[in-house]
Amino acid sequence: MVTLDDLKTPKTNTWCPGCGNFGILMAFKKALIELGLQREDTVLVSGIGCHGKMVNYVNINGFHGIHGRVLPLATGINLSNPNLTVVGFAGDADQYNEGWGHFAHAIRQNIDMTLIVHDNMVLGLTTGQATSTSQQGFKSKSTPFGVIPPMLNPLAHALVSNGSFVARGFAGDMMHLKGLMVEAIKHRGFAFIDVFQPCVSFNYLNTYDWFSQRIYKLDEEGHDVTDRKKALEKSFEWGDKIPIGVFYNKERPTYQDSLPHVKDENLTKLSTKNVDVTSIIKEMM
Amino acid sequence: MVTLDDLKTPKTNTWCPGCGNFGILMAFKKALIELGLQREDTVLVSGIGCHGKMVNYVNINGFHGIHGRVLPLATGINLSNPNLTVVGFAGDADQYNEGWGHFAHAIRQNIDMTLIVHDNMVLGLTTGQATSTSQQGFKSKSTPFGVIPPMLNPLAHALVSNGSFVARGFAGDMMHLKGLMVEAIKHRGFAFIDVFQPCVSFNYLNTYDWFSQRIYKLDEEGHDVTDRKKALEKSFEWGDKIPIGVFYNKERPTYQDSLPHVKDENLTKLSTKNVDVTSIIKEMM
Amino acid sequence: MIINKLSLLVGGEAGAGINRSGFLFAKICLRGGLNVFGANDYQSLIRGGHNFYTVRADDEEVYSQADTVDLIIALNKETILFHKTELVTGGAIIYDADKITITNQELGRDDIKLIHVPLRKIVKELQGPQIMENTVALGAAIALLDYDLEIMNKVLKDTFKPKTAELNINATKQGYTYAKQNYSDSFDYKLKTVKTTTKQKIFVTGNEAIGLAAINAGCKLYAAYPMTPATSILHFLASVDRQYNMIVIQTETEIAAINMVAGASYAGVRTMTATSGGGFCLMTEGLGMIGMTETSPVIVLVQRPGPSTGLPTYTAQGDLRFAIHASQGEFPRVVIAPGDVEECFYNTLEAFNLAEKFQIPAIIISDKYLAESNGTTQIYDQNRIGIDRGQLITDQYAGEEYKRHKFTENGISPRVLPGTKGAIVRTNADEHNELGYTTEDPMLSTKMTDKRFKKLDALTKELERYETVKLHGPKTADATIIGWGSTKGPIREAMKLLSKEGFKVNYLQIVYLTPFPVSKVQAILRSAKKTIVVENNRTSQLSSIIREHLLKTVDHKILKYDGRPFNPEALARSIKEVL
Amino acid sequence: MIINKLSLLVGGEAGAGINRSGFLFAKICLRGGLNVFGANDYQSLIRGGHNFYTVRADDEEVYSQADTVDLIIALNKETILFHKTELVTGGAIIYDADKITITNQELGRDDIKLIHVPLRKIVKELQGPQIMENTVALGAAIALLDYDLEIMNKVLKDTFKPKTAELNINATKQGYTYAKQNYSDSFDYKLKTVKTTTKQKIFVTGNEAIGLAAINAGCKLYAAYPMTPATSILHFLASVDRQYNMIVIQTETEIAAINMVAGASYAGVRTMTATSGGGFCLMTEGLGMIGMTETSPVIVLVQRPGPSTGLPTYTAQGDLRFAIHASQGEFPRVVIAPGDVEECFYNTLEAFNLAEKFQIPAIIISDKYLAESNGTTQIYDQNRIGIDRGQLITDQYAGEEYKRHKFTENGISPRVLPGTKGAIVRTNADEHNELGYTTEDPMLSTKMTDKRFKKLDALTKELERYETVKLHGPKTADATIIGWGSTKGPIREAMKLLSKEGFKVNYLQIVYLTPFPVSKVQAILRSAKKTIVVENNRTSQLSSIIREHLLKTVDHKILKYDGRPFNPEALARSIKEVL
Ligand SMILES: Cc1ncc(C[n+]2csc(CCOP(=O)(O)OP(=O)(O)O)c2C)c(N)n1
Ligand SMILES: Cc1ncc(C[n+]2csc(CCOP(=O)(O)OP(=O)(O)O)c2C)c(N)n1
Ligand code: SF4
Ligand code: SF4
Ligand SMILES: [Mg+2]
Ligand SMILES: [Mg+2]
Repeated sequence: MVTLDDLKTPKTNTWCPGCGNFGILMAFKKALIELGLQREDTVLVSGIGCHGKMVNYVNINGFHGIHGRVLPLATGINLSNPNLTVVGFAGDADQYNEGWGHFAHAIRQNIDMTLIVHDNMVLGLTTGQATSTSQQGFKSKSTPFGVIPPMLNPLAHALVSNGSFVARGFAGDMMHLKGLMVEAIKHRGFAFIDVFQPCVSFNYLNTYDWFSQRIYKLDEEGHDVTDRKKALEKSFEWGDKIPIGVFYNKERPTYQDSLPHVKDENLTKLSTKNVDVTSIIKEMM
Repeated sequence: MVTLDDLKTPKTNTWCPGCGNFGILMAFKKALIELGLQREDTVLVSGIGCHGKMVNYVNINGFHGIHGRVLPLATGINLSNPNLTVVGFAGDADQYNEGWGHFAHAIRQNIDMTLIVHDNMVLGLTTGQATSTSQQGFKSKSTPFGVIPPMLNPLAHALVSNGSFVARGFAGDMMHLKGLMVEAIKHRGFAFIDVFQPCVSFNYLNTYDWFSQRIYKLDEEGHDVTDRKKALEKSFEWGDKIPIGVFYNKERPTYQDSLPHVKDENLTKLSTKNVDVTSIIKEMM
Repeated sequence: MIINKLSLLVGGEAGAGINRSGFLFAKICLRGGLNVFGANDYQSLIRGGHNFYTVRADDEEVYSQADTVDLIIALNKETILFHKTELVTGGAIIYDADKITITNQELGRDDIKLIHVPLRKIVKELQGPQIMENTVALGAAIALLDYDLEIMNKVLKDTFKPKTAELNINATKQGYTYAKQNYSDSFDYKLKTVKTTTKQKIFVTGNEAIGLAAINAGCKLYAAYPMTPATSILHFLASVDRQYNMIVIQTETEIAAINMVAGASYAGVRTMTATSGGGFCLMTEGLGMIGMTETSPVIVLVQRPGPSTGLPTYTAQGDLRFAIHASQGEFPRVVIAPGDVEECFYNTLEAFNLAEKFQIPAIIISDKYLAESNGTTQIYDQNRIGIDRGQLITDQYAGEEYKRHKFTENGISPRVLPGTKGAIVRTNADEHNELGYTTEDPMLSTKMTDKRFKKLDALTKELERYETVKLHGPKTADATIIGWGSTKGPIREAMKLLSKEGFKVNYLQIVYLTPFPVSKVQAILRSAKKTIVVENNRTSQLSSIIREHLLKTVDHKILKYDGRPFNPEALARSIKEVL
Repeated sequence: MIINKLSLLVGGEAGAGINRSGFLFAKICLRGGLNVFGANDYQSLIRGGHNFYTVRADDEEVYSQADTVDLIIALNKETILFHKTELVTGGAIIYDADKITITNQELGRDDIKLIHVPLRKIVKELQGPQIMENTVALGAAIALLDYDLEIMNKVLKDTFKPKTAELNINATKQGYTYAKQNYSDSFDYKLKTVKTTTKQKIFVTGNEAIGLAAINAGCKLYAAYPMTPATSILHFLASVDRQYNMIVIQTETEIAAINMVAGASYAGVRTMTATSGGGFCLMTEGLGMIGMTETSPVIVLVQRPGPSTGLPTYTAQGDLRFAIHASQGEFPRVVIAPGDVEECFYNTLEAFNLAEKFQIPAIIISDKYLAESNGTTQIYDQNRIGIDRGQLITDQYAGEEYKRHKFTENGISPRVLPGTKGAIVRTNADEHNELGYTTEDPMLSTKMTDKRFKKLDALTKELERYETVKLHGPKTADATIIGWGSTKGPIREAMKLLSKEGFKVNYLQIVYLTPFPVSKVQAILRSAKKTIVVENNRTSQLSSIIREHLLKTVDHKILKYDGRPFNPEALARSIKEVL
C-alpha cells in the first residue's frame, strides 16, 4: 500500500503559497492511495506551466513533456504498455491553447487514460497572461484592455467529441476532487477532469471565493451522468451557478479494444530479437 | 461587374472528373458574381490538399498557404486590411486534423472571414487515407481494418465555440451551396460552412448518391437559425436524415469591433514613415 | 539485336494504373533473373495529368533509370509527345491508334517504330475495366521483346486475387498474340530469362525497405501523419501490423506523432515515425525533447523539394543541414543517409540499435527518389544486424534509488522501463538532475549537458566500426566523386559509363552525416586528386559540411534542383566536363 | 573612498519586488548622470525561490554586470548565504536583523559590514504592504552611498501613481534616515551625481529596444504566444498598441502567430513575432512558407538554454545553427544578432527594411541576457534608419498582368498589395510561376529557385554598406576575440580589464550571421595574431561557421553553457590563460 510518505519527493515545492495546485496535488495523492495503485505502475505525464511541476512532487513514474503535448505523449505510453495507469496533468493554456489540436482527437479515440486540466484561467508560469478560459474583459499584461473573445468551453467540446467521462472539479474542494479522480482513473477509456484552480498570483477575478460562491455539485441534484444532452446543457451553465462533478460517464470501447491483435498486450516486452519478416520478403520476389 | 470569364484562370484543372470540388468552385464563382465583389478586393486563402488548388482556379487575389493554416493566415490578412473580403478554403484533414488547433479559436474570436471546408471525409491528395470525419469502420490504406474512433462533428464544435454563422452545404447542390456562400460572405463575423464533397476517387462510401438519399434542407423545415440549442441538436442528426443549410446565424461583435483604435482601419496604408516614439523614450529616461 | 539491356517507359494519366503496370513489368523481368530498377514520376494530382514509370532491366546490376528509353507504352498522347525525344533510334512505341492519332509531323522523327495495339477494343471484348488496357499493352511488350509470357502470368497470379488475375492473364494474352501476329521480329531489343546461380533477388522501394527493417528490428509502434513521399511507409506498415503485434496509428498531426513515439520510447518500445520537410518542421520541438529526455525513437525524413510545400511529388536533397541542426539547444543525434534499397534496410536496423544504445534520436534521411523507386537487391539477411537495446534492465530493479539520468563514464544511463518493480522512472524536458527532477543549478546543468555530449564521444567511437562511409570504385583515381543518399544510383551508373570510356574515378559515399566521420573522410580525401560533389540541391550542403569539418573546399559541384534525379549519362557528361 | 564605481545586488524571494527595486535603484543612478547596467536572475517560479537583480553604476560606460558586489540588499537569508562570497572586502549587506538572523559562522567572513535596517518594522508603522520593504532598503542604500534622495523621490513619482508614489517616498525616507543616523560614513563606496555635457541617456532592455524599434519602423501587427524570455515584447507592445494604431494579438500557438504575420505581410503591413526555441520550432514550417511566398515578417528568436524546455529563465546562445538552417529546402534569409540595447534598436529597423526590400524573412537572434537586462544608451535617433519598403506600388496598378513573382534582374519582384486596383496578387507555398500559380515544371522550378537566390546576391551586396561586423579595440592586437550577440557586454568589460593590465586585444563582433559577411571577417582575421571565440554554448557554433565559410580554425574557444552570462573578470582570466 502506498502512503503519503511514499509519494513524497525531495523537491521543494515552488508553487505560490495558497495556490490551487496544492489541492490538486493532495487530491491526486489521496486518490492514488485510495485506488491502491503501485508507484511503479502509474505514470504522471505533465505539460509545461505551473501545473507541469506536478512531476516534481509525486514520487511515481513521470514524464515532464513539452508545452501542450500531454495527450500524444501519454497516448504513446498507454498504447505501448496498457498495464500502466497514465494520468496527464495539463494547464489551460497547455491544453486549450497550445495543445488544443489534440484534445478532441484523444477523446474521440478514447485512449485509456485520465487527463486533468489545472484550469486557472491564466498562463501562470509566464506571469499571468489571459488564456482561452479567461473571462471576456479579463485584463492581463497581454490583454491590458481586456480579453475579447468569449471563453472556451472545454467540457462542451469534450462532450461533443464523444467523451466517455467528462467532469469538473474544484481545487478548493479537495475531497470532492479526489473522488472525481478515483472515478476517472477507474474509468476504462478517456477520462477528462477540468479543475477550477485558483491562481492566487494572477487571477484576481476567479478566486476561491468567487468559485465557492458559485459552484454546486451535480450529484446532489440527481444529474443523470449517462445523458449526454443533459450534460451538454449543464456544461453551458455559467454565472451565478456553476456545476462541478461528473457531467457524463458511460464507457464505450477504447482504442485498444479495437485492436484485437494487441489488446491488453504489453508491447514493451516484445522487442528482444529480430522479427522474422520472411513472408513479406517473399512477396517482394 | 465580374463575370465567370473574368474569374477564369489559365491553369488546367487537375481534379478528378466528377469530383465534388467542381461544385464548390462553381458555387463560389457564382456567389462572387451575385455579391458583385471586385476581384481585387477579394482574397482566396487555401490549405494543402485537393481543395487547396482552388487558388489556381479562381482569378482573384490568392494565398495558397501550408497544410492546416488557413485560419491564422486569413486572420492576418483580415486584421491588416478589413477592406478585403477573405474566404478560406480548407480540407477536412487540413482543418480538422492538422489545423484543428485553430478552429475553435478563430471562431471564438469572430474573425470577419468565411471558412469553407471541403469535407470529403478523406485525405484526397495523399491518396485517400481516413480523416477525422471518416465514418467509423471506413477502410483506407492507413486504416485497412477500418477507422476506430467515431467521426468528429465540426458543426457541433463550431456551435459550442460561439460560432456566429454555422452552415453545411453539399457540393452536389451547387445553387443551394452558392446561396449559403452568399449569406456567409455577407455575414459580419466568422462564417463557417462545412461542405459535403464527394471524392470520387477515394471515398467509396459517402458518394453523391449516399448524400442525396440522406440530406434535407433545414430552411424547408422552418429551422430557427438564431436558436443555438436547436442548431446543436440538428448538428447531431446523422444516419438516414442529414440536414444541410444554415444551422445558426446571429451576428455578434467581431474581433475588430473590440479594437476601437483600429476599427475598420486599413493598416497597410500606415507604414510609410518612421513613427514618433518620443513619449515612450521619455519613460525610459 | 540487343539482349537484356532494356529501358522501358509506361506513361499515361494518373489513375490509369501506370505505376502498377510498370511495376508488374519490372517484376516479370526480376522473375526472369534480370536486375531491375523502377522509378515513378507523377504530379500532385489524382487523375489526369501525366504520370510515367520507367523500368530498366539488365543482366548486369542496375542502379538507376537510364537517360534514354527503348520502348514506350503510351496510354495517352502526352506520353508520346513528352517522351519521343528520349527514345533511342530503333526504339518503339506501343499505343492504341484507335484512341491516339499522331501525325508524322507531331512525331518529328522517323527512326522509331509505332506499334499499334487495339487496347481499347481488346478490353471491350473482354468486358474488362478500362484500366486493363495497360495489361494488354504489357502483353504486347512481352511479345515484342520475345520474352516469356508464362512468367508474366505467374506474376499476375501472385499479385491479384484469382478472378482479377485470370482477367488480366486473358488480357495480356490478347496483347501478346496481337503483337506476335502483327509485329513479329520488328524490334531489336530482346529479353531472355537468365539462369542465375545466385539466389532469387527482391524488388523493393526504399520506403518498403525501411518499413521492413523496422518490423525486423522489433518496432512495435509506428505513428505518422500522411505526407508524400513518406506516406507509403504508413501504408506498408498499416497493412501488416496485425501480423506483427504492432500498433500503426495515423495521428492528427506530425506533432502528435513525434510526441507519441517519444512516449512509446519512454515506455520501452522500439518506435518510429516518418514524414517529409513540412512535417519534420512540426516535429523539431519534439525532437529536442527526445534529445533532452534521452528517449530513442527513429525518425525518417523523406525529402522532397522545398522550400515549403514546393514540389510535393518530386525529389530533392535540400534538408540535410536542417536535419542536422533542427531544434533549439545542443544534443547528440545520429543522421544516416542510406543510398539504396539495401542500405535502407540495414541502416534502419542500425538506427534502431544506435538510438537505443545511446538513448538519442536517430534520423534516417532519404528522399522521394530513393523512397519510391524500386531497386533490385539480395534477399535481406534478417539476422545480420541483431537487436541491441543497450543497457536495459528488464527484470526487477534493486540497489540504490533508480536514476534515469545517472552520471556514468560514457554518459549512458542504464535504462529501466516504467512498470519495473523497484524503480521509478522519471524524465523531464526541463533540465534535470539524475533522478529526472527539474533543476536550474548552473553546475548541474553543465554536468548534464556534458553527460549528453559524452554519449556523442561514445557514439563516435562506436561508429568507427560501422560503414559510415563507403568508397566505391578503384582505390586511387583521377577524381573522387562525393555524395550522400539517393544520388548513389546515378553516380554508380555514371561511373560505369566513365570507366568504359577509360576515366578513372571513384566515389566516396557518406552514409553517416552526423556525427560526421571526419577521419574516414579525411583519409580518403587526402589522396583524392580532384573532388566533385554531386547533390540534388542548390547550395551544396554537403560541400559546406566538408568545409566545416575538414577545412577543405571541394573542387567541383554538380548540382541539380529541379525535382528530378540525376540521369547517368548526363551526370557522366557533367563529370567529364570537370575532369 | 570609491566614488561612482558600484556594484549592487538586491536579492529575495520571487514576488518580493526584487526586479522592480533593482530597476528603481538603477534609474536613480541614471538620473544622476551615471551609466548603469541592470541584470536579473530568476527561477521558473512565481513566488519564493531566490531571485536577484544586480546593478552596476559607473561614471564611465558599463556594459555588463560585475563579478563582485559592493553592496547587497538582502530581503531574505538566502540572499546573504548565496552571495556573501561575491562581496568585496569592505562591502556591506543591508538586511533586517529582526527578520533574518545570521551567525558569524554562517557568514564566514569578518571583512564586510552588516547594516541592519528594521525594514519590517518601518513598513508596519507606515501601514504599507510588505513588498514596500525593498523601498525602505533602497532609501537606506541611498544614505549609505551618500547619494541624492531627491532624485529617488523624483523617480518614484515618475514611476508610480501619486498615492503609491507618496507611500514609497515616505518609506525610502524612513530607510534613509535610519541609515544616516546609525551608519553614517560607515561605507567606503559613494555615489555622486555627475553633470554630464551629453544628453540624458535612457535605460532600456533588449526586448524593449526591439519593441520600440518595431513601432518606430511602422510595425502594425504583432502576433505572438507568450514564451520566456520573449514575452516582454508582447507585454510592452500590448501596453501601447492603442497609441500607435497597432494590433497586438496573443495567438493560440506559435504556429498561429507565424502564419498570421505571413498573412499580414502579404496583405501589406509591417509585422513581427517573437518567441524562444520551442516556439521557434513550431514556427519553422511557416518560416519556409515565408521564404517561398516572398513575404517579409520579422521574427525575433530570444534564446534560452536548451535542449527542449531546458532552463527557461536563463540565457544561452545555442540556437544559432538552427536559426540559420531552419525549415526544409533552401531560401535566402537574414539572421541578425544585436549585441546590446543600442543595436537591438537599430538592427531591428534594419531587419524591417531588409525583409521588405528583399522580400525575405528577417530573423533577429537575441537571448535572455540581452533581452531582459537593462543597459544605458543614448536616446535613439528615431530617423537614423528611414523606412525603406522596397519596390512597392501602392496606387493603382497598370500595365501587363501583375506578376507577384516576376523574374527580374536581381530577383526582386515589385510588390503590389492586395486591394490595389488593376492587380491580382497571388502567392503560393507550392512552387509557382510568376503569376503565383502552382507549377511542377522542372525548368521553371529551377528558375524560381534561382530567382530567390538572386535576391541573396543582391542582399549580400547591399549588406556591404551595413555594419555587418564591428571591430572593437585597437586595429592591431595580440589577440582577436570573436563573438556574436549578448557576449558583447562582458567581452567589452573584459577588454577594459585586459587593457589596464597592458594586454592588447581587440574584438570582432559579428552582427550579421546570415548571409555571413565572409570578406569582412576574412579581412580582419587575416591580420589577427590569435583568435579566441567566446560563446554561450557548448559546441561553439560560431567557430563551426567560421570554419565553414573561412576554412579557418580559431585558436581558442571560451565556452559557457550553464545558463548564466559571462562575468567580465572571469572572462578576462580565461582570455589571459590562452594569450
Ligand atoms: C512551445 C512553447 N511555447 C511557449 C512556452 C512558454 N510557456 C511556458 S508555461 C506556458 C503557459 C502556462 O500556462 P498554463 O498552461 O495555463 O499553465 P499554468 O502555468 O497556468 O499552470 C507557456 C506559454 C513553452 N514552454 N513552449
Ligand atoms: C505539414 C504537412 N503535413 C502533411 C502534408 C501532406 N498533405 C498534403 S495534402 C494532405 C491532406 C489532404 O487532405 P484534405 O485536407 O482533406 O484535403 P483533400 O485533398 O481531401 O481536399 C496532406 C496530409 C503537408 N503538405 N504538410
Ligand atoms: S502563479 Fe498561479 S498557478 Fe502558478 S503557482 Fe502561483 S498561484 Fe499557482
Ligand atoms: S482525389 Fe477526390 S477530392 Fe481529390 S480531386 Fe479526386 S475526387 Fe476530388
Ligand atoms: Mg493556466
Ligand atoms: Mg479531404
